[in-house]
Amino acid sequence: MKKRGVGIAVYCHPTGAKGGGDPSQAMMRLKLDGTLDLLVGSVDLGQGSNTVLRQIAAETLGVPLENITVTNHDTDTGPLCMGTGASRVTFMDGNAVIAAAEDLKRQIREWSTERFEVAADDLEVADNKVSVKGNPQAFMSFAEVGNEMNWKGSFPVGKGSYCPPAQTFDQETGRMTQIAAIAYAACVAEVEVDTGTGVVEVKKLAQAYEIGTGINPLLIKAQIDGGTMQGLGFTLAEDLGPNYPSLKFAPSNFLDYLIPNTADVPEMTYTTVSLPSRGEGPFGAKGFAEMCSFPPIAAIIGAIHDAVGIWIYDYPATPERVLRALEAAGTPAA
Amino acid sequence: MPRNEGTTARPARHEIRKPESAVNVQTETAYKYIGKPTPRYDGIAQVTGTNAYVDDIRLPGMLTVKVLRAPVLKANLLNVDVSGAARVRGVAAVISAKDVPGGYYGMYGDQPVLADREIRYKGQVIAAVAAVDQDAALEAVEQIKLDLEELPAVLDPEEAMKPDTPKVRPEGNIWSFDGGPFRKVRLGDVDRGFAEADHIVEGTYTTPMQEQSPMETSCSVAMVESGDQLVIRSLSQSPYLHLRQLSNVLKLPMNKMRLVGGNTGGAFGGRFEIHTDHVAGLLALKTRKPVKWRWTREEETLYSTHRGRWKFYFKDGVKKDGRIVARYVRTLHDTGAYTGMGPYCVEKNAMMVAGPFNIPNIAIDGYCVFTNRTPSGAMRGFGVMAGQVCEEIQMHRMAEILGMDPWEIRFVNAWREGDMTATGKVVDNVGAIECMQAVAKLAGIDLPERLKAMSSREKRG
Amino acid sequence: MKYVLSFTVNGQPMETLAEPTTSLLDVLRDKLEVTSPKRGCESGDCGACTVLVNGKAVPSCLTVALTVAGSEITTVEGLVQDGQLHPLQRAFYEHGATQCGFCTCGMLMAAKALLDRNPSPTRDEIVLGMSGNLCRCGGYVQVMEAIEDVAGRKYEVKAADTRGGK
Amino acid sequence: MPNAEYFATTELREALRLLAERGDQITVLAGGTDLAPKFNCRELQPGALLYIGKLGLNYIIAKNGGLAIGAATTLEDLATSRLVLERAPVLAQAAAEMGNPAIRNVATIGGNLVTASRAADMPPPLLALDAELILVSERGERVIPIGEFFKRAHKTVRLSDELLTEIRIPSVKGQTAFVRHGRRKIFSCCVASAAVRVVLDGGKCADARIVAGSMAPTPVRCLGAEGVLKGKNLTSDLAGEAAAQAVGECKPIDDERASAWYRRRVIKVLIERAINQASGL
Repeated sequence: MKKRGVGIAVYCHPTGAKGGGDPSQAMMRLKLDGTLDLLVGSVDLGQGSNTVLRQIAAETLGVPLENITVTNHDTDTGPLCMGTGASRVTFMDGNAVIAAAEDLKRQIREWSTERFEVAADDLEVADNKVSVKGNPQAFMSFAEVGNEMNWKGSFPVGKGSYCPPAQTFDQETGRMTQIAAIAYAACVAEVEVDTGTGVVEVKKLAQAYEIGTGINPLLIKAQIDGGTMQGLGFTLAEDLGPNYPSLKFAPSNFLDYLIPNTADVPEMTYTTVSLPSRGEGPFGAKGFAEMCSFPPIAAIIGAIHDAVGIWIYDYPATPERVLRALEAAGTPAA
Repeated sequence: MPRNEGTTARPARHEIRKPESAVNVQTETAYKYIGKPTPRYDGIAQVTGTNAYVDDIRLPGMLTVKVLRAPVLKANLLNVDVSGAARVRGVAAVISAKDVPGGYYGMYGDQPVLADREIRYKGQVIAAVAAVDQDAALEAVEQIKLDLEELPAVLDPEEAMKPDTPKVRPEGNIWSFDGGPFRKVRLGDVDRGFAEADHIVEGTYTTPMQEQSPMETSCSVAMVESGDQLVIRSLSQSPYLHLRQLSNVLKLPMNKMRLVGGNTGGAFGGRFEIHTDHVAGLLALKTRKPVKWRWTREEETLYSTHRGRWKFYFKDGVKKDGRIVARYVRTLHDTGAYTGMGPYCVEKNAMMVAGPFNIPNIAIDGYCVFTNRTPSGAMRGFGVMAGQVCEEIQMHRMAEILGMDPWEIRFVNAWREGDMTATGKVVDNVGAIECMQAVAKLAGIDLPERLKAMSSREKRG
Repeated sequence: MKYVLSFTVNGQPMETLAEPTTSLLDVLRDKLEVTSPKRGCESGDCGACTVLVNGKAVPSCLTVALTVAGSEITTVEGLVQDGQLHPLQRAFYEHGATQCGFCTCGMLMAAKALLDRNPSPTRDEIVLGMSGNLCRCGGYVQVMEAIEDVAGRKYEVKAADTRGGK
Repeated sequence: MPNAEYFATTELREALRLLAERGDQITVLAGGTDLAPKFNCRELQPGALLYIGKLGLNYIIAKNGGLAIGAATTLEDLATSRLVLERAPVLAQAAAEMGNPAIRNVATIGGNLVTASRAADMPPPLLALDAELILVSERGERVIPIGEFFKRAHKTVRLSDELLTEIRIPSVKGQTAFVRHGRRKIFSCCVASAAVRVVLDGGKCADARIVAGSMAPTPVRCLGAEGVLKGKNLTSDLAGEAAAQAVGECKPIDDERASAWYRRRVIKVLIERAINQASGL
């Protein structure tokens, strides 16, 4: 027999490392032809950090996206990054990239004062050029600026760093107030429970995220889709210790350790929520990548309860655990 | 999905969904690039198969690595005899603990590269071979002889906490936070809160060990360049932390090492620990040849760090109207045989385990316990995920016990601007209520007007 | 004992030596430097090594190399024609159907086999056709949307350029 | 060090000669889906491989109202063959539900039978269809009812000089159903499966086959459960009674995929569902 149920859950997730003190640096170098190298220390693990940081750099500096090359993960040339994790790269590296771009803009403006015979504050860097405020005819393209600055003795490299202050837990109260932007999510899950086999099929997921400003909708969707699938695996199937604590039957391959595939994708919808004020992230962005795997989990467990009246306390909610709980509740398999 | 037998009828085609329509992301029109669905920077390289992953690197004279792993959970390692292995044709180098020049690796610096005197978990690496090909390397590994004295192992964290249980590590089976056995968080007065409560709701939950399962298994290519610089093509998601750890293990200054990477076939936290860089580096230094060590899927699944297992005991004091007035959480994290990221996870868990809810009285005891399991590590949302999941299920159960709608209890307690986390952080830019309202709308659930009208910006009166 | 293996890889006749127990995956990657098929599990459980043998998708790690003597092998390296991306490559790029990209080449070959046989598959048929290709980044929705998009544009191997990207 | 020999003859006679001469050293290779992972991790290092993919054993033909299927026929061919869909739909369904499209393109029906895994997907429907297996050697031909083919897990009655060349499915009466449970909706190893054939005479069950897969070292034909159905009016209640009887005939084990406890419960449900489905209840 198949029974349907609905469940909900709400979550919050902080950006960055526990207790702060996790630095990120960025460098932007203006080249002879006006194109730029963006150097960061974070790693593109698939989440798309290079793409996002390039967008942030292009926006801040006012240059075309394709004029920026991103180089990451070479410890000889790359700047420092505490690590690509804890949902921190868009936020911490992003802020460092903004600082580097602003630094480069400042250098360009200061260098250009002589050329235009105005104060640095009267110059603006935008649209791939430096120009005199209020006099758009007086400008130099980035190609000219890059050529001249480099050949005439300057080294146009913008540097930026960002590091939230470090804090330790208070020994007695555990007080810890260093928590960077907190993102939010909520989920409604609809499941179908087969009371004969204990199989739970997730039919529909609706999710809402509050992540500050979204930098790249394509990558946000990828994080939500992908995180959701990892969350589904966690909820219903994945367990390295199925006979915990015994090591018996520990899975060692993808035949026994089952991660979700295309057939496990439920009908999914999302929306994002906009708040009137934004925090300290780049353009108001919050870190949220990790959180994408949370929302379905408790919503599914709640939905199982709604469908067949049982609570599962040990996860994943495997068919066997569901059947055992049904049997304990006096519902034999059918 | 069973196929339709003997019929060629096809269900109607799905409507083609455009990429931008499926997710409604708030975008700012003022920006040129921010908020725009820009395709991936490396997207063309990915779809043409031209972006090189570490295993795609082939260098002239490159050696292959295979290792001997511990056959038991816990043992004294009396002797490792590699002489037979070194004699196998095609073997360039065999290393064991005595060949490691420096100290330990890991976020808390307690893990030996190659097991030295003791084995703490099954699969721990004891010795490594670099050879001309996989078959020679495997044959050599078979020739390594071990002299072991097997010892009783501990697998269950509750068991591990008992005083007479064998010690996983000399310092004991419980991590010390500020000299105490657990990370202590105290907000308000929980005892008074429980006394005020109309109901006490308890619940115990466990979450599994989850493997990050990146599609690319751990892999390093190490070589010595420019005479004396060790270059490692790495999957690391924290190259600088790893550079520091490698510097300690290899006794090389940081300018004599260079980690190169940036193209990783998935990580999800699994690349926060060094898995292959250290051994590949040691063998490259020893042989002065390029060396590749790639794990099999079996090694990745069984012996890489994973999301550690958690156990949570919740005790909530709640009023009839749904207000939670006190919450006690005892968390137990099985960090495995070495520290890994265990204490970090327990502390981060303590920060968020009470969820996005305003609870005036909170007590949390967070334990990090050692067992003879593969060390745990980081995985997506490490520390936060397991705790909040169980917390949300506890919320659901509490609503049931109160005879309250599961939405209602969350709205009643959800953070407002100016509310406080368990560790005393005053929150701003709060969006829990707004997310619930939005998701209800999306799912076609008509919430009561009262809940629809709520806002995180209305401070708690 | 090594045996001569003659076959065609992406239209090029190839000849190499292989042991009887060597997989097609190992021959492609280690001998011929065709590295788009990836080693994800070496036991047929992940699909990252999917290639076409005479137009059919097969897991190259489960295929004993010598058994494909005389066959035509197609990998992602063979999808780009005259500098033009295959419509599937273009759609994967535009839809953000790649994340870490490790499964992508296997996905593209499985998708090509699917569309070659059935140019306008339903969502259920796509689910089935791609069920052997695991993606831990979990981007199945975008992969399926990309395939649907190609199917909707009337699948044919031409009309695409390599715009965008680096 | 690997030093295997490789034979890929197109002549059955030549293959049988090789098996007669040195069958005990030869590993027969068909699709390779079971062998290749063992080669890849060096768990298996055979002295010689005999590839049978070129022997012309990839065929599905109509024969005596039933089917003759070459041992090297791929699962994809089985799953999509109009003949199989018409005459042995449970077999087509079982083939379609096994593995994934790429694996089905290489895995063969013969390989699935000879490997004799506990979790094999082909045996239950073939048992329900009273299939016979043809083993050929230089000494001649043996026709083995599939029920007598499996000795224990990974062990069959095939002798080292014999080759499984054909699977014959006789013309059988009745309606069939196959219900399978794996840990993932699509593409997973079988945890338990049920193949059922019922021959109805009016509302009465004239004959029945009830087979449980992955429930013992070899597929289990549940004779007791068949007895419950035979001669009676087929109702849902009777199906449940037969399924309960079948559970007692199985000997499930705990393994990586499920516990014996779970298998016992789920096989009852699967058999009940299969009987209901086959008899249109």
